[in-house]
Amino acid sequence: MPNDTQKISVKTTDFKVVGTTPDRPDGIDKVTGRAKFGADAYAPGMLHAAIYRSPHAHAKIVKIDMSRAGALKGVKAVVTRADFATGLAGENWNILENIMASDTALYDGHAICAVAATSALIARDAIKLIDVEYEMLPHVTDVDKSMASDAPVIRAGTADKSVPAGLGENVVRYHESGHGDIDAGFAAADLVIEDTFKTEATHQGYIEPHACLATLDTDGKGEVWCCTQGHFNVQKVCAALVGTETSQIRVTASEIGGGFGGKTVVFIEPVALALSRKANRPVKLVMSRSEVFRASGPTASASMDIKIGMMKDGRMTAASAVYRMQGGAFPGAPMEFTSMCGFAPYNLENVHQIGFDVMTNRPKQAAYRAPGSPMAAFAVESVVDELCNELGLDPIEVRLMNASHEGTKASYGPTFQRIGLVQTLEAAKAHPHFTAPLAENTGRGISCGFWFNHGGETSVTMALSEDGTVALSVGTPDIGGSRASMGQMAAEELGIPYEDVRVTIADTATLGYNEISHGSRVTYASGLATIEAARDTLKKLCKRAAAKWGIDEDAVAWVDGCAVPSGANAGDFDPLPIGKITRSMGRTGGPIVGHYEATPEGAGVSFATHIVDAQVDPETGKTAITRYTVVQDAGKAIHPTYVEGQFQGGAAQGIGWALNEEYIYGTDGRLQNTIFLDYRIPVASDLPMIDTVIVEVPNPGHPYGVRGVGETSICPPLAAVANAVSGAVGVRMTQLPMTPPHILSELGKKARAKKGGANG
Amino acid sequence: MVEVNLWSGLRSLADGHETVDVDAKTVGEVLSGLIRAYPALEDPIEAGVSVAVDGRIIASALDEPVNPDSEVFLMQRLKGG
Amino acid sequence: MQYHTPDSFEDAVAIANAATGTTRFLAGGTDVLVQLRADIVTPDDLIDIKHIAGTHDITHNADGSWTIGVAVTGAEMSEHPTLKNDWPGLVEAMDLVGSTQIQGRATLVGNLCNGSPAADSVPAMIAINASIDITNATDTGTATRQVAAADIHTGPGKTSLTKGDVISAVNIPAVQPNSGDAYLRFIPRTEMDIAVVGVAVNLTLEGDTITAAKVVLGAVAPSYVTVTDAANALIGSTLDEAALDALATAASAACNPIDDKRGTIEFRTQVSGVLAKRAAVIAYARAKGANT
Amino acid sequence: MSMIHVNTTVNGDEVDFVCDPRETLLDVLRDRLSLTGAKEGCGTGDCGACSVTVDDRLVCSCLMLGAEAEGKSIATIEGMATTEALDPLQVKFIEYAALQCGICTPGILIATRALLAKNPDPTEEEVRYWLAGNLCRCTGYDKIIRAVLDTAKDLRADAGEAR
Repeated sequence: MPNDTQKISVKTTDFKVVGTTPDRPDGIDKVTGRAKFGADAYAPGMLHAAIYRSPHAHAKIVKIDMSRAGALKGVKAVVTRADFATGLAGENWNILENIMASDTALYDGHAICAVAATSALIARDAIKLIDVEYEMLPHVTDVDKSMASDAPVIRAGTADKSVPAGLGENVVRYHESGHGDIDAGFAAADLVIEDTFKTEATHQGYIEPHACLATLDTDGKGEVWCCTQGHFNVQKVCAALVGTETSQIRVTASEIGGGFGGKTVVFIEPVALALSRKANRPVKLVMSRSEVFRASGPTASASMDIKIGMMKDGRMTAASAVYRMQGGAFPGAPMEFTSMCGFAPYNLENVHQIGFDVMTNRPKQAAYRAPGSPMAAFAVESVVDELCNELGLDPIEVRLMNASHEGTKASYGPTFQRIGLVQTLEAAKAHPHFTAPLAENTGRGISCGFWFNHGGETSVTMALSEDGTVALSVGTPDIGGSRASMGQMAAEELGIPYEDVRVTIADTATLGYNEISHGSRVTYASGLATIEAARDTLKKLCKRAAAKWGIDEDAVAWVDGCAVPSGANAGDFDPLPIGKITRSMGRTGGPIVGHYEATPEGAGVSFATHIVDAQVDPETGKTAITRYTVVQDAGKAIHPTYVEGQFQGGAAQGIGWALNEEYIYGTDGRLQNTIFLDYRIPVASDLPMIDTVIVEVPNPGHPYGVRGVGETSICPPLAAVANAVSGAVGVRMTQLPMTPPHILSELGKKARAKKGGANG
Repeated sequence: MVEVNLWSGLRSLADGHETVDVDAKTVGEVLSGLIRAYPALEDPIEAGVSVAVDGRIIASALDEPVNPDSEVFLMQRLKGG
Repeated sequence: MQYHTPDSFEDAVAIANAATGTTRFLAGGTDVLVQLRADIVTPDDLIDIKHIAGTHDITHNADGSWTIGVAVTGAEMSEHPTLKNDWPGLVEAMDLVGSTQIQGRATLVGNLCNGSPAADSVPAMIAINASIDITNATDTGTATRQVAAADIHTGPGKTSLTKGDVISAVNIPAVQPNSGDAYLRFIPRTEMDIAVVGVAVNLTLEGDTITAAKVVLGAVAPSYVTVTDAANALIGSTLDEAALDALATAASAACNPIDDKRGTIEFRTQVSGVLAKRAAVIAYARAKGANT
Repeated sequence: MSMIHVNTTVNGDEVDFVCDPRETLLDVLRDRLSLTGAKEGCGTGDCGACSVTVDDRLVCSCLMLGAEAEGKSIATIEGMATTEALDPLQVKFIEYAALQCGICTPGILIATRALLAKNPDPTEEEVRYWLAGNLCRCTGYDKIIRAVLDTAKDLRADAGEAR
């Protein structure tokens, strides 16, 4: 199969369905309230669960007394860590430790025990009756402080072999990459700028809290309904954590109310299963919003040193970076991706980057849309902007001069295949936004961004109905309209109307393994799998036609939804439409089902260039985003409207990250902003319309040239907004978020420095 | 022989080498050759790696061909959002 | 939790006085329900006052004053055809509380009694000398006393209300000729935040000269601050640059804020001066008859 | 804990239920009446996913007690489409891709319908401020705002023709 895949020629023109914008198959369900999300499920006899969470940042659990809670009328089961599997190792141990503490509470919100009761109110009341005795331990939540030699140790001995000697116990993984001679490169530069940047942790902020409904019988068979980006992963993890066989747990993915990486992780499903096993009843478990903020997986926070050398004409001579990434109380901060992405847009002869994965007393970080990349882009693109300012150069021309292209040795090692960075820069340059006049107190920021694209295990089944319509089963939860794009690709291949394809997100008992919907992989990998399954189906259809006509199957081709004789000696037969073949399939060999199971190879990478105007009130430090343009390479846009939606959504999230979103920890190590009132994601009145330009430079690894688009859109905005704000206020902003108090404080420093300078 | 570039975290498992030469005609032979040369590499390779062959990211196809002059990088498997 | 729906203030007072545990009154519920859902406060007795006659009414009295029922929502205040002509600052302050949905439920009295020093409508009420009717039991039945809006809030989470006190109306004075009020707040987003700084200004003019002024700050101290120096900076002026600067200086000097997740001491102090100037400009224009 | 018996009207139908006094209207709609179209995104009135109208007034159903529904008329997303057709807003939201995950969509549709009932010709700014209490994390709001403005335009044109 991989060799077949490699041979696939990329089709970029003459599409009939691909590139159009049909209504999504789940549209009516979602506008009528009928769509069933995680918390919308019900089962007869269902109990409601609640989780008791640590109020402390770091504390030894001396004693858990659940006797009062267990005695409350209506409480049917209680669980602690003792009710889960033992003997786990590696990441499964990390996951279990994160969702149910063993002997130490590692962060504010860390789960310690849980109850199931006949109503949600009783479950909540029971939580208030749980008595836990703690022995307080010193805590640390800041990445730089956690790296210090005197920092409280989160878990000694966690570091892997990659970590050089002499670093603190909380540094648990290390990355280093690059090529060339950076010292020589910096020495050759006309100007070298070096600066330090910080970003706070943010949250994916999906509107739907984690929710599940689970049943685990005494014979080890279980059912889980949950909102997840990857139900096959939930199946695997749940089975391990509750101690049963993977195939005995059937997981159905509900509609998912946003994920952005945050629902690639398992938090509550094993807890509901363990409670169900004890109560012998179905258990529903829904996180509250404050639980989501305290105890799901926010991003890493970052502390970064960037150094770039440039010639007067704008040519970069060398670049180096150190990324210190805080990932909570477990290993996993995405520092290797931060390191790999930062300088990826640039064709550098001399480049070097180091990443540290640092543990603190915070929740275990999770992926958030291009995990690790936006922070790197913020730091790197800020220095590029500053170099352009200092040297009086145009920010797009400088980026064009240094842009990575096909054949460039990437900053992280391999050589780029065909990529579209230059095209996004050219499109940005040509966009009217780039040359529009600027209002008072307004700055314009430019930034590039880079993210990978992922293949991953993928299974797709395509079953034909007797009337020639198609039931397409895919195993990647639809997180943004992917049912539509799958339907389009199926219809394109089969030559049938889009409406004739019904796309279902199949459960774990129905399809082979599917990796999580992450890494911008769905349209790429499930799309490729859908195309391959359709081609498998066509082969079978052609075979039936060949049998009917009594000719060789190689002499049958598929054109516009019909089998036709192909070649000079095939004979003369009328085209046989799909419906005619399927009508008689029971008598001509049985059901016709196409399928594909493999790991697609050849995922492309994707670049974007964003332009933003930000107006800052000089008296209050408040920023308004007044204009925004996203230019991104989609390879091939299957459903252009949904591609635009991904661009706009990523930009909006990046604006929030840049301006107002942050995890705020008190000196007690507790999270202070656990509701949407104080975790400030952009509201409708905060944003302008977001213009989009879809660039299409085909990915050679996909039959239609698709590149994943979901994640790259969040990479440039942090830097683009920071560059715009820095331009507006005349101060380089090196810390995110750029809240009004932060901006006003920088303006005050600038004014005092100016005054001091004038006096001196 | 094919020159395989290791990511930094693997180097301590391969006597500090940044690159390792293995006798291989496919991606599968690259991986098995690495493990033969440095058994400590087995764990991270089993845990999942991607192999970039001339810039093309290969996540699982062990029969993907590799030439003596191919540029080969071992990369950590992607975790996206 | 017992849920009560009295149909008179007398009954509400009786229930409140008979209650032995935690008691809360329910009008819009936009704070009470948040605290209930988060298990911060679960009242033993919850007294819904919306069934009491008159609590939904906005009444323009013969003397020009206004009586606002305790269940009147922000949306009803904004939609009232003439209230905002008299007191635009008050109406816009209430309108800043929360979203459209919150406006459909939230009330002036709830905003006041929640005990936050950052409520938007409270500086506006204090600036226009609003008063509150409080009904409670006496030896001879129930009686209602009038208390200045300024005297209700005493500190974070604290009010001067005592057991059995039921707020039964909000009294808004008649607007004086050539007067204008305004309220501005600072939030990091455009909507949906709690004030980091709030400033209400109420002015009366003779010709171009300010003859009376009141400046009230919110969210910059443990309680609301009526800044006499700021008012004095305005009185006698025509709102020239010097007066505005003196106003800003006085407003900033009156701040006694804290550093918290919403803002810093430095920021609150500086921005209260900025907003005081901006609010004064709007109030002045309104006093001059501008329809802003 | 004594339960409360409540008579009310939901989407034009008379219904009754019993609830704990602590249950919110949202709890009642979802758990007692099986109307799960309104969602709990926050429980604090900050996200708007639970938006319904009560006596034609837009509210967050998470910030109202079930017991308060006595004698009221409640409208939820489940009642938005008529027996014959989707509401024009629903049609336009699908056409414009004004939803990605769809969790905020019921609340935004209910809120938008309330806006257009009050103001058939809103400006972009008015739409944005009206919907500021309805968080959407997927779309960046662009396509939502466009769908609302375009629906309003269509409805005004229809009203003009009707006259």
